[in-house]
Amino acid sequence: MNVAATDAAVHVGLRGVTRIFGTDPRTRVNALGPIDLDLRRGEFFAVVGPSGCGKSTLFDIVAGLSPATDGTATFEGRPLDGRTVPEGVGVVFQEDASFAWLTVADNVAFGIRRAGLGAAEVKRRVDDTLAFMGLRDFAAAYPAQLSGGMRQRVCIARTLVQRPRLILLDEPFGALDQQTRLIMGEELLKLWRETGATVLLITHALDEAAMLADRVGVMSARPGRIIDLVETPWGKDRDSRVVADPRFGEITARLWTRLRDESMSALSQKAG
Amino acid sequence: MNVAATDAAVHVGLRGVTRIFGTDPRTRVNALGPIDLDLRRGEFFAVVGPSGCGKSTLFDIVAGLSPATDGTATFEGRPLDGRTVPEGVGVVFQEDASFAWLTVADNVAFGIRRAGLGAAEVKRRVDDTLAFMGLRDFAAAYPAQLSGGMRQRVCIARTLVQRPRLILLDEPFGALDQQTRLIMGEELLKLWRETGATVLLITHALDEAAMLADRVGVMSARPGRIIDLVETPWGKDRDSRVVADPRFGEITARLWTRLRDESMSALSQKAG
Amino acid sequence: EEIVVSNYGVSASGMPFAVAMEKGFFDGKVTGILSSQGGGTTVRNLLAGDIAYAEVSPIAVATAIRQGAALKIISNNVQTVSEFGWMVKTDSPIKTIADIKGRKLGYSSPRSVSQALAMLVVEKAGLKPSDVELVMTGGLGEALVALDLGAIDVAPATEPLLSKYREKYRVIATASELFPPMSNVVGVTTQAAAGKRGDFLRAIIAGRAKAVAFMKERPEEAAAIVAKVYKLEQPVALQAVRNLNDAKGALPYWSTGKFDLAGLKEMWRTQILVGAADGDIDWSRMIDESFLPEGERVLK
Amino acid sequence: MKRATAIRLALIAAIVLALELLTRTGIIARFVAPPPSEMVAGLWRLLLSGRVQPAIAQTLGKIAIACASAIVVGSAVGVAVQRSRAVADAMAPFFTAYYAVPVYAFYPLMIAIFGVGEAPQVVIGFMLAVVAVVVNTINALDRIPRVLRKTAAVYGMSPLEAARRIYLPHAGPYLATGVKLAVSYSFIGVIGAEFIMSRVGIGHEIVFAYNNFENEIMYPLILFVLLVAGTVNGLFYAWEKRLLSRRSRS
Amino acid sequence: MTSARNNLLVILALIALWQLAYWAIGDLALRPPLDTLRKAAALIASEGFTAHLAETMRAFALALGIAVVVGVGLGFCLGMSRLAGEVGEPLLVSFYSLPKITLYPIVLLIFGIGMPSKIAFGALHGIMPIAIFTLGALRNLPPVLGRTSRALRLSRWQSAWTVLLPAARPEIFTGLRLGFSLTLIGTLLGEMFASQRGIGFLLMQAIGLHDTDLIMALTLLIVAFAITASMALLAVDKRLRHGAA
Ligand SMILES: Nc1ncnc2c1ncn2[C@@H]1O[C@H](COP(=O)(O)OP(=O)(O)OP(=O)(O)O)[C@@H](O)[C@H]1O
Ligand SMILES: Nc1ncnc2c1ncn2[C@@H]1O[C@H](COP(=O)(O)OP(=O)(O)OP(=O)(O)O)[C@@H](O)[C@H]1O
Ligand SMILES: [Mg+2]
Ligand SMILES: [Mg+2]
Repeated sequence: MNVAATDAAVHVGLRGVTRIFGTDPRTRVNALGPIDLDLRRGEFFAVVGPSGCGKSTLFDIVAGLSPATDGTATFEGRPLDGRTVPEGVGVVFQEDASFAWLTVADNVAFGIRRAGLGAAEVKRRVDDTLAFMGLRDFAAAYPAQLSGGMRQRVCIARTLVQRPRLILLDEPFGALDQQTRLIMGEELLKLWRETGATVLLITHALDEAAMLADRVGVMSARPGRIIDLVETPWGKDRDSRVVADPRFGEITARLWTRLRDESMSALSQKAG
Repeated sequence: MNVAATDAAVHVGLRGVTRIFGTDPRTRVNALGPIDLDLRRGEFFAVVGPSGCGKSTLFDIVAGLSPATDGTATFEGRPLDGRTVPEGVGVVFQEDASFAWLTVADNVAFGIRRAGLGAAEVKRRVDDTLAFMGLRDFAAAYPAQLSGGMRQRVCIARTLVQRPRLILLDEPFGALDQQTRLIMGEELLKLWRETGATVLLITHALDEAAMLADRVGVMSARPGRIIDLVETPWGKDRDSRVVADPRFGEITARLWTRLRDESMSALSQKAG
Repeated sequence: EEIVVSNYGVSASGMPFAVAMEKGFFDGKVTGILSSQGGGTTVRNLLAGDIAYAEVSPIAVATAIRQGAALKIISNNVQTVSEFGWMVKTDSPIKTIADIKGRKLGYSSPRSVSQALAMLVVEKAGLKPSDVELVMTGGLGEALVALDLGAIDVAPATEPLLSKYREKYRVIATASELFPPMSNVVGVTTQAAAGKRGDFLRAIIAGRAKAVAFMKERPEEAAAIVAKVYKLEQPVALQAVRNLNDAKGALPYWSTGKFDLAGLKEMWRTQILVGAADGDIDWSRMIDESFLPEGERVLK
Repeated sequence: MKRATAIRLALIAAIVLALELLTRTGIIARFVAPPPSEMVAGLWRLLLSGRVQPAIAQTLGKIAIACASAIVVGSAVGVAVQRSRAVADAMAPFFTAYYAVPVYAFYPLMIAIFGVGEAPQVVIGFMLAVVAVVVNTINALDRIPRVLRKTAAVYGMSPLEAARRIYLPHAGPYLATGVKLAVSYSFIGVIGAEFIMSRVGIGHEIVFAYNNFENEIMYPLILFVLLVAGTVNGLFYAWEKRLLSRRSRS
Repeated sequence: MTSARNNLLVILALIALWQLAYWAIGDLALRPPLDTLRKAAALIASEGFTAHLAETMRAFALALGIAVVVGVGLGFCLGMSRLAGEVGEPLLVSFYSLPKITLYPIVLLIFGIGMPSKIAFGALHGIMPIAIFTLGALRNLPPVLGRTSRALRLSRWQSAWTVLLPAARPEIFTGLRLGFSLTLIGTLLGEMFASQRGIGFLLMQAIGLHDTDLIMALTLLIVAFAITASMALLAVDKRLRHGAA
């Protein structure tokens, strides 16, 4: 089911990746896999799947935040050790992870300042990123003064300013209402176009996945496997107007059908 | 813009309702209205609107949880005083309000036990409600052992067991993923059909509103007013399959168009 | 170099050290006087603090030595309990200790000197222990409050508290009128210091003796010094110094260091009386007179 | 959990062993502290002799009264104060500064108010513990989600009923910190007060032994206090874990 | 602004309560607020008071420094590892239940008489509340902050210093406020065992001579100091919080 790709084009490679939580045979949880998946350099890949299917588990493995129980995961050809996040990977979590004690500008500068960049260079990069994320007027504000969506933008900016080659987002807009989500989605697309980074977006909103991604991976109920890979026909310069395209309805319908059964089975699993 | 209705048919009546927070002229917030709206007895009414437009404020006024600054709000012909929730009104909040220290059965029994019902009657009603909400196997579980969706069902059950004539729901599925939301929506429809209660549902998911409600009220950016009232053509026995109906696309498109402008203006308000 | 004095700045027993310090009688050998809570704490401070000399109650020293502490008693600093007195409210019908029958007599804390003396007062009044109710108050300040409240009828007090409150209450008896000499405070050193620091110890005893003499000769000047160190009004300090100088009895209150074995034994006996001590002890084996002037050595 | 207990016991054993070695080899003089083995033996003998049982009963009784009333009164006051954010904020600095009051300087005042019995010690234990409970109750109630307050309103509950049926049960696990501090402070308060103004009680026995250099009595008694405090804390710790486990996915 | 006014109101209420208590209990063991204030002013102006104050402050400052560093450090050690917390916390809390006076012989043995043991005694009182609050604060931090540290490739030490510490600061500050008061009282207690000057010495003298005026004046000064510090810490915390709820 996985689309083959040449080595150089493969940015993230997963081969037979599984994850089991716990050691006690009675309580252990088969959370993920096996998963075989290649993310191509520069592609926008979205993952959808029922609640609890292992999306965040997969995310953590790709980020290098936790190890696979079996199989191998590589980033730019080098294996991930499951303890360190490699240089070049930027991570945005679902939860608000902005630093409440720092201004927006300091939040954004946090990572690159540590990396030892000169003050002028830090300032230049931070200003650019803030402008790009529409946060310029809030450089001196503290996160508590911002709305939830703006705080999430701060977290994204803090990641982007490091110029990651791989951007990982775990339901970054989960806390926002649908309308705001779509607007944020457009910004994300703009960003992706301008940086040329590879993006892995985990979401539970099917329309979001259909509109933003080049390819959408559909995961099964736990233990999550990729049960469908849907390629979208949009060009690089797409925006939220694709929702008017009749093919958009087709794609979401396909995703929805695939998921309805999986969701049902996930719900009954939870009950079990 | 409001559809007139005869007195007996009017379950909740709002006339010129506004809400202003704060007294200091420099900091006070015009949060709502003026709103003129009648909820008909037995109808399923949904409210959509951009973030921060005053949906929850409206909700609190209808529930009797907070007073209108101006105008009058009535429930079954009697004015709401803004301090007491009248008998016959059931309220479900967006947030998880299950009692973590009680089992599911005790959670559901909480209200009717307080009202002094006999033990046998309490048990019968609780068992019925749990069965109806698909929670029978979890009567002895504590909320923490349930998924977010199931906990929300516990809160709904706790409200339903009191047999309210008016059910108010403020984004009750906000915490759930889209697939699970739709399944929950179907259960809600079933419930509405069986009890004949009036339902007021606040949501930010347009498809949810379009699928579930008889009428959808669209609110403007703050101070929220009803800028559109959309009647749906579905019969009482509808379910999630209506999403396949071409009229469904029309309705959501109309809602989306109305809201996009409002969302934009709400977002810029937040930034200000 | 510092020395430790129990309840310095509070209890009358330490007054000579204030005078000696102020008048330079220690020839600059003592740089500071640490005030320590009495009894066990003073002994512990002496042992753990690398200190050569402490003034403390003989009971604490004897108990410590019995438990294996390497200490030597080198001077007998206070030979009577004259600082004690008993007070009643001014309007009280109690005139003498004979009137305490059926009354409540206060003491500070269990197994303390004040408890022992309270029992002796009852004995002295010719009463049975059951004739008087002994009430514990926790402390001497607390006893005065209890007296005011009527929780007790007779409160014990010590100098300079006694002088301070002489106006407010009426003194019905002082210890010096009632009891034979009892050695209440001694000077001690560690065995290690006794071996090496002889000159220092001799200087302290000599300086203190000089101060005791000075207090007798020049009570006003002494009282001025005491008033400053003890944060007292000058008249109160003077009254306290005078009372203790002039207390009647076989021995003076402040001794120059000379031992009174009978007084030590008497003190031990009172402790047995209140159940704070048991058995006999041999004081002479704990005493080292070699730091006293030749003429003052009475045991050998 | 099991592993933690095992490590904890091992740690205690290691400390005891180290003390045993230090005292046996004389690095710590026997006059200062006897070996732990002798402390345990001493405690055993002391308990067998029956001499200290009344003292123990007295003290534990006083601690129980002080602690229980601190918890009851403290949570009530906490609930009352927390109802107004402004009041709670205004009182915050005073609650913590309260612990700087030199209580022992006010024994005369205690006597003036509570007389010369055993009551002042209970009061001192209570006074130390109650503020910790108040502060913690406020902290715990601050965490109550707004939705639960609204839920109370939906049921038309009076403030009292809401506190009893919703706020306090919800805050239960978070109140545990306050309860733990209340236990600590009632121990400290009651025993500390007994040092100075009691005829009976563990505190009195300890201070008497202290002054008489009876280490073979003093240390066993301190050990006993530690054991009792440890047991009580352990019970509360277990209770807290049970409350929390109900509220988390295992 | 309003918080300052409210604080003032509380102070006025406390003073009123004090005056009422005085009227109820009388002169026995209490002095009225005004007299005490006068006495306190006289005490501050009195000769030698600065020497006493300096002595206590030196010990207190050091004790507080130690209590903060050790308390926060201990809290971090136990708070950053679940296992360490489970092992250590019950031990800490039980040990804390012990009246500190019982530890005097041991402190004396280790630190000797004078300044070092005074400092140790003060620190001993303050460490535990600071550690307990730090531990609790870390335990309640959202896990996403730890994950963010890792995503930013911070070392354990960098994460503790640049992320966890600032994030846990509000609760740590509560611990610090409590620790401040307890360290202060601990230092004074230490001075009461053995000293030749210091506020604790003055207090001991006042108790011994049943000098209620002096007791009240000293207590007023001590408590006023603690309240000021507590307010200052609250204000600093508030400023650092930048309008967060
Ligand atoms: N540390 C863990 N220990 C045990 N089980 C775990 C752990 N982390 C996750 N799981 C389990 O693994 C499964 C997958 O979890 P995961 O968080 O990856 O799901 P998800 O797809 O991200 O769900 P959601 O959409 O709700 O975020 C779940 O059943 C979860 O309970
Ligand atoms: N107690 C209050 N005091 C001051 N302003 C308030 C208060 N409650 C709400 N507001 C303001 O009133 C406006 C409407 O709030 P409300 O919660 O009703 O919005 P909403 O439509 O429910 O938003 P959301 O979709 O985010 O839930 C917001 O701007 C909010 O900041
Ligand atoms: Mg997830
Ligand atoms: Mg809302």
